[in-house]
Amino acid sequence: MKFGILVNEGPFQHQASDTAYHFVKAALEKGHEVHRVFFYHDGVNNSNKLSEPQQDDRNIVQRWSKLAQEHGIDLVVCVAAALRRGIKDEILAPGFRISGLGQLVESGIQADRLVVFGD
Amino acid sequence: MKFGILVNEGPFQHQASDTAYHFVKAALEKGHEVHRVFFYHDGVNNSNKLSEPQQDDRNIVQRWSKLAQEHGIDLVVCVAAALRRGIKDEILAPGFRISGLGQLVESGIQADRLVVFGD
Amino acid sequence: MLHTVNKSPFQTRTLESCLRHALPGSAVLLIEDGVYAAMQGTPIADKVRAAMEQVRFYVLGPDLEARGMDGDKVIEGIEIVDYGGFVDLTIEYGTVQSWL
Amino acid sequence: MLHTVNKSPFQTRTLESCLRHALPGSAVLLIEDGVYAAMQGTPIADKVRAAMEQVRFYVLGPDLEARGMDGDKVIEGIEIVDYGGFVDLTIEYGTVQSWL
Amino acid sequence: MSEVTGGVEMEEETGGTVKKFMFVNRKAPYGTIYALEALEVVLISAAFDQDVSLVFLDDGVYQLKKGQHTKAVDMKNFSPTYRALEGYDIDKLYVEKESLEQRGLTPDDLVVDVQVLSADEISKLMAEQDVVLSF
Amino acid sequence: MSEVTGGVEMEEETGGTVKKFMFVNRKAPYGTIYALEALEVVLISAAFDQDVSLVFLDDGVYQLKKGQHTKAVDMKNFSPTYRALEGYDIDKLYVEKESLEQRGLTPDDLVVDVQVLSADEISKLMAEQDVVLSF
Repeated sequence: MKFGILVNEGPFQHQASDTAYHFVKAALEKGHEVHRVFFYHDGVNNSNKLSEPQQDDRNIVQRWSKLAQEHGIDLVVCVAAALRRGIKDEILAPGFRISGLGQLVESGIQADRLVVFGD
Repeated sequence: MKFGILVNEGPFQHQASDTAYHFVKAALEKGHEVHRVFFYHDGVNNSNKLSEPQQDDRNIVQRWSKLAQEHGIDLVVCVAAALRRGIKDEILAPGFRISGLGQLVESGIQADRLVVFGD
Repeated sequence: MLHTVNKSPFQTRTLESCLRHALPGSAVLLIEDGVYAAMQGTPIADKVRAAMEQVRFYVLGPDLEARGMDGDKVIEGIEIVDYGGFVDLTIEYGTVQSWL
Repeated sequence: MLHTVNKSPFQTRTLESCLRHALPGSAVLLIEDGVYAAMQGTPIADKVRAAMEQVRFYVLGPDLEARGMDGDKVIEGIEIVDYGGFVDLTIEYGTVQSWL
Repeated sequence: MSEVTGGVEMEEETGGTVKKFMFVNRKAPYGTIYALEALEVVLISAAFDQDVSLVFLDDGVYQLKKGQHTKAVDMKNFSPTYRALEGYDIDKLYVEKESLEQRGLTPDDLVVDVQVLSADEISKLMAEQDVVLSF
Repeated sequence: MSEVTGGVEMEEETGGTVKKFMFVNRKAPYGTIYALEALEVVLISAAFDQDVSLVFLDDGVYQLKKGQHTKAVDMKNFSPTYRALEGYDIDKLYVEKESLEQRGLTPDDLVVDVQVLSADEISKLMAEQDVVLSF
C-alpha cells in the first residue's frame, strides 16, 4: 500500500505531528510505502531546524529528518503556509523541501490512502 | 492602568495574537500603559522575523515590532518555549527579546490587569 | 470579575464551563468564535438568556462584523463593544479569566 | 470508511458529529484526547455503546497508556490497537475521514 | 500553472487518474486559519481535473455566511472567493441541513448557491470518496 | 535562580508584593502541550513567594490521573512533577467535583492529594484572585 500523509499542526503544541510520525513508522515497518508527508497550516513549523527541545524530550524535527533520509520519504512543506509563518530555506531541516500545494493534491491522487493528522 | 498581556498562540493559525494586538492598541489609545507582552507556547512564533504574509494580508510580526518601538512595550518571548520550537536570536524580529518565565510572573505582580489570549 | 469566551458554543463546551463559574455580578464577554453565542434563534440563546438574569453579557463588535453576524440579531440585552470597550470592561470588572 | 476522532468528548462535540456521519459497517478509531470516549462509567459511554450496534470501535493503546487510562476499563467490545493496528484499519476500511 | 501546482506536471505525473476528492469544512472562519487555507487547497485542486466536492458542516457553515466585513479585525476577507469557485468548475458545494438549522441559518444567508443535504445524505456522499481532506 | 526567573531580582523588582495567583488547568495532557507548559510556569512562580493556587477543572482533571505511561507515544511523562509541587510550597491544589464525577473519577485516581471543591466553591475562589492564568 502507498500512503500519503498530511500534517496540519506544528511540533509540541498538539500531538498531531507525533501521531503522524508513529503512524508512518508503523506503516514502514509493515512494508508499506509512504511516498510523501505534506506539512500544511502550522504543520510547516515541523521543519524548523533551530528547534532544540530539552534533553529528556523527543526531537520532533530531527526525527522526521532521520526517517525521511532512511526511507526516502518526500517531506514537503507548503510554500504559502511557510512564507506566512516564517519558514524559509535558511532554517529548513535536512530532508524537507518547500513546494506548492499541488504536491498535496498529487499525493491524494497517487496514494492508496491519504491520512490527515491535525487539531 | 497598567496592563500585562499573555499570548499563547502563534500568528495566523488562531486569532489570539490578532485580538491581543487590537486590545493593546486600544489600551494605549485610551492612555493606559502596557508594560509587557509575554509570548508563551506557540505564541513565541509571533517573533519570527522571516514571516512574509501575502501583500493583501496583515503582517502580524511587523505589527508587534512597530507597536513596541513606538510605545516602549517590552515584548518577551519565553526562552524554554522558544528553544523547543526553534525561535532563536538569529530570527528574532526587532523589539522582541528572549527571556525566562519569571518575566511573566513578574508581569502578573506588577500589572493591574493581566489578560490572557489563547486558543 | 470578567470572563471571556472565544470558542463557538456549537463546537466546544467552553461557554457552559464559563457559565457554571460566572458568579452574579460578574460579566461575560464573547470574542472571536465565541460571538456566535450572542445570536438569537439558536438553542444556545436560551441558555444565554437564562444566564443573563445574573450576569451581564457583552460581545465584541469587530468579531461579529467579520463573521457577518448582524448586530440587530444579537440577543436583546447583550451590549456590543469595540476593542476600547473590551479594555474598559477589564478595568470595570477586575480580574480577567479567559476561558480558552 | 474509517473515521478517526482525536478530541475529548467532554470538551468538544467532534465525536457527536462523527457518530452522526458514521454509516453502518464503517469504523471509528479513537486517538489522542479522543480515547477518553472509550472509557466506562461516563455519560459518553452510553452514546458510544448505542453507536456500537452499527459501527465498530477501536481505540489507540499508546494514547490510553499515556493518559493513565486502564485498558480493563475500556468499554467492552472496543478493540485496543497499536500504531500498526491503526495502519491496518486504514487499509481494511478504505478512505479515512479525520474528525478534527 | 506549474508554480501554483508546486511544479507538478499534471498529465505526466498523475496519468489521467480522476479521483473523488472531498474537502470537509467544519470550522468557523477567522477564529482559526483553517477555512482560508482549505480554500487555497481547493483552488489548486481545480488544476488537476479531479472530481472535487466541498462539504460544509458543523461550524463550517459559517464560512459561507453573507455580509462578512473584516476591516475592524484587520484580517483578509476571503468570503468572496467561494463565489469564484464556479469559475474553476468547482460547483459541488454541499451544506448540511442539521448544521444550518441548529445555527438558525437558511440558504438565503449564504454567499453562494449550495445544495442542502441531510446528515445522512452527506454521510453517503462521504463514503463514496477516494480522498477526504478535513480541516 | 536568576536564570530560571528570567533575570528578575525578585525582592528588588516586585517590592515584596504578594498577590493571589491562580492557574486554571482545563485541558487534558499529551493531546496538547498546555498542561506541561503550565506546570513550568507554576514551578517558576514558586520563586516569587506569591499566594499560588492551582485549579483543575473540565479535562484538566485528567492531568492528575495516576498511571500515566508515555513510553509508547515517546513523550515526556510530566505527571510526577505534580507530586513535587509540595516541595516548592505549592500546596493549594483544587479539583472540581463536577468535572471529576462526569469523567467517572474519584480522588483515589489522582497522583496527589487535592481538595475537591464544588463548581460554586471554585467560582468563589476564582473571584478572590488578583491574577488568573488560564491554559
